[in-house]
Amino acid sequence: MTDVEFVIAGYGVILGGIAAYVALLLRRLRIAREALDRAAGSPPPDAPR
Amino acid sequence: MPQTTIYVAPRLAGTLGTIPPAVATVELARLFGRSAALAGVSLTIEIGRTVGLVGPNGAGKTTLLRLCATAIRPSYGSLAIDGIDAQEHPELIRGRAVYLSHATGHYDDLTALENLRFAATMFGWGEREGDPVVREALETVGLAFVAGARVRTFSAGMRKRLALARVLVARPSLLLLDEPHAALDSDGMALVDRLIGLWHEAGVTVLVASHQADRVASMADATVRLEGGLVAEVSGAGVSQGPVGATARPRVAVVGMDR
Amino acid sequence: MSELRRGLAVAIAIARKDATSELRGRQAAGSTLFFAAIVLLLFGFALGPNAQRLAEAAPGLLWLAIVFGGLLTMARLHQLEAEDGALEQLALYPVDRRAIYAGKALAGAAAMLVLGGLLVPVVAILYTIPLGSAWLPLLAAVVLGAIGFAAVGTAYAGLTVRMRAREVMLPLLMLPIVAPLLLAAVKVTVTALGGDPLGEQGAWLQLLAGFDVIMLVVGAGTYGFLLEE
Amino acid sequence: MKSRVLGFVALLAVIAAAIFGLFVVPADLHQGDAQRVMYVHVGSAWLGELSFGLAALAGLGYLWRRDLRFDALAHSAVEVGVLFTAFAIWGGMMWGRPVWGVFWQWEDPRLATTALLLALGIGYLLLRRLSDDPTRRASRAAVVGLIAALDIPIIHFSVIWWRGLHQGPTFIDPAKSLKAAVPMLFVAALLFMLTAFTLTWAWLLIRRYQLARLETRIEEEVRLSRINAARAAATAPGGAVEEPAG
Repeated sequence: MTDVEFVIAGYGVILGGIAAYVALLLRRLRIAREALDRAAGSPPPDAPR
Repeated sequence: MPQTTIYVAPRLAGTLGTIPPAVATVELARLFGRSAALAGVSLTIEIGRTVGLVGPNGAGKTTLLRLCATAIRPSYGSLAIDGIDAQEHPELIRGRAVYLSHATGHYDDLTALENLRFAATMFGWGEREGDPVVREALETVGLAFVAGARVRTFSAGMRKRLALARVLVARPSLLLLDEPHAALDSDGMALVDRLIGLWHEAGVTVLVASHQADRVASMADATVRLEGGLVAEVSGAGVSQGPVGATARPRVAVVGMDR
Repeated sequence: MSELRRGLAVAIAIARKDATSELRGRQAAGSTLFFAAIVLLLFGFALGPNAQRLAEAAPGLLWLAIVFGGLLTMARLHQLEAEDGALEQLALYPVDRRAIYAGKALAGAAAMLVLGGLLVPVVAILYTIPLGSAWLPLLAAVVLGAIGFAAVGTAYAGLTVRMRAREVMLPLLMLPIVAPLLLAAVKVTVTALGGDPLGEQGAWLQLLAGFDVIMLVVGAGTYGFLLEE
Repeated sequence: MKSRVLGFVALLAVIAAAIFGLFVVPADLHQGDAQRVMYVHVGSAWLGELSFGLAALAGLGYLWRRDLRFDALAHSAVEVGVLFTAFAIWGGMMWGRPVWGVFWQWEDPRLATTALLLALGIGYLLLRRLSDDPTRRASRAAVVGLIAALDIPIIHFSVIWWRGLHQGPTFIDPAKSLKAAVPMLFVAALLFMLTAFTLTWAWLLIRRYQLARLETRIEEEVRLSRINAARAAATAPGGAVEEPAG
């Protein structure tokens, strides 16, 4: 692999990783907010884990 | 009958010189994982009372005892022993509230005498002053003849007797006995009854969880029946039950929510 | 002053209790020593038979065997408490949590000292290492290493003894923490056996001592939280 | 929302810094283009260590005040810290391989420290997953986080001495050492990426903290519903469960 390919791999994984984590975080935040509304709203005895 | 001395923790004067209740709980609850072992108990037990704690398995008897002993921390609600808040100063309650658990907590490779001497040191007895106390306790529970034997060789009944001896070496103001009669022969059960009587005379508050409802009722000033982690019924003198709200309040630590 | 004396009495009582149980426990201490010795034997097969290479690797292998044997030792000393609810009883006694930590750490350090001390001759024999004049720094390394390992081991064994998957959690949590201890101990051993051209042995001993002090202080300070249920 | 602005600024900063580092700054005279990876590598390593320091302080806060918000901050800091530490290791390899021919450079004290940091972080996160009671989980995590953070300087010293003290060949042989064409631009690129990464890190931390708080709240609601369900199920006539206070 040439130097440039390593640089691309370096930046790609790190910046890509941050982007993936951001996406994961925002998704988890959305799910958590919905779950909280459900849990806080009318808490069925076995609210989702 | 071997001579038995009962040692008691010094009395704590409450505010304005009044004597604080031995046990005071407000909507006390405890969860294990996501199951509510105790859902909300509001009880006040006066000092010196002997109280029977009855109810089916899983009613929360052991959980209530372990909470009072500060073995576990409350999940919700509040608990005070001799006026000391269990969340703020559990270390002040340790030693005053002594817990006799199903698991007798001995070290198998140590002899009965060594186990008890260790307990005496832990309860604050010095080397010299502790020795007679230990020997007398072993005598009382009828284990003097196996003092030098390793606990590994003991039967369940003998282990329970050694645990009773450990309680005799402590200086409690509150005793929390979890089915003290279990695993004991008839003499052992008689021993337990005699000791409870002695503790009662000495002014120690005794909370006994037991399935021997009739046996406990005959000795106790009051009986508390637990069901599904709640107080189902309170009868007798010296114990009163407080209100329990329909919904528990989230803890302060969690409330400061920023959506 | 009496508060300190009482804490000392408690710590000594706990250490003595553990020592008695260890000595009488037929299986415990001996089996760990044999385990570590067998590990050293396997290292020999893995790196041997070139004697020169084994001699070079000996310090590293010694301390790896001590670390792995140490993990078993720390787990065992707290397993002693876990049976029959002894740990809960220990936590209920009206004693200062730092005294309990001190007692358990003392017992742990003693057990590690015995393990390390006995493994040195095993290594000397297996990998034909002339101990000769090197015994003083070696002793210092084993003593400081034992204390440091027990200081961390007592806290983490206390933390993991009631946890699920504790067999994997104790090594997983401990090994990264004791990496500098392993590194320093090996360096002291290398310089003790093979000469110290750069005079770096003193620095490594100081690092070990520093590690011990820090871990003992933070261990004692936090052990109470680890006993909580 | 303040953090939305931060997020936007961070995004722009990272893109700009990347372009600057990749295309604007001239290649290193010795290491060539491979050196460009250094900008993201150094940024990640610094944020990894910063996170663990923050987590230890938050852990101390929990042990002192027993407030689960400290625990949520500690948890968030470690998770984000592990992410950046992993990036730092990846960056170290992507830089090391072209320049020194090896993915893992035992001589490089920073790489060894970062690897141990990653192990400590993963241990912390696993510990949390294996505990179920919130308060006990918080106490255990706080202690582990504290011990880990105290160990980092020791690790740092020991690894540096371990390599530095014996005068073996240093891993940077002169021909391969950094020699920036335009030192000014090199420093600018480094600081630019550092700032961009720090902004990103801050945004990630805030979001992760909010998520942790939401999850704590959900856990609390579920726990409360269990207790309320038990209270509602109290069929015993004598049960002193009052009607809802309203």
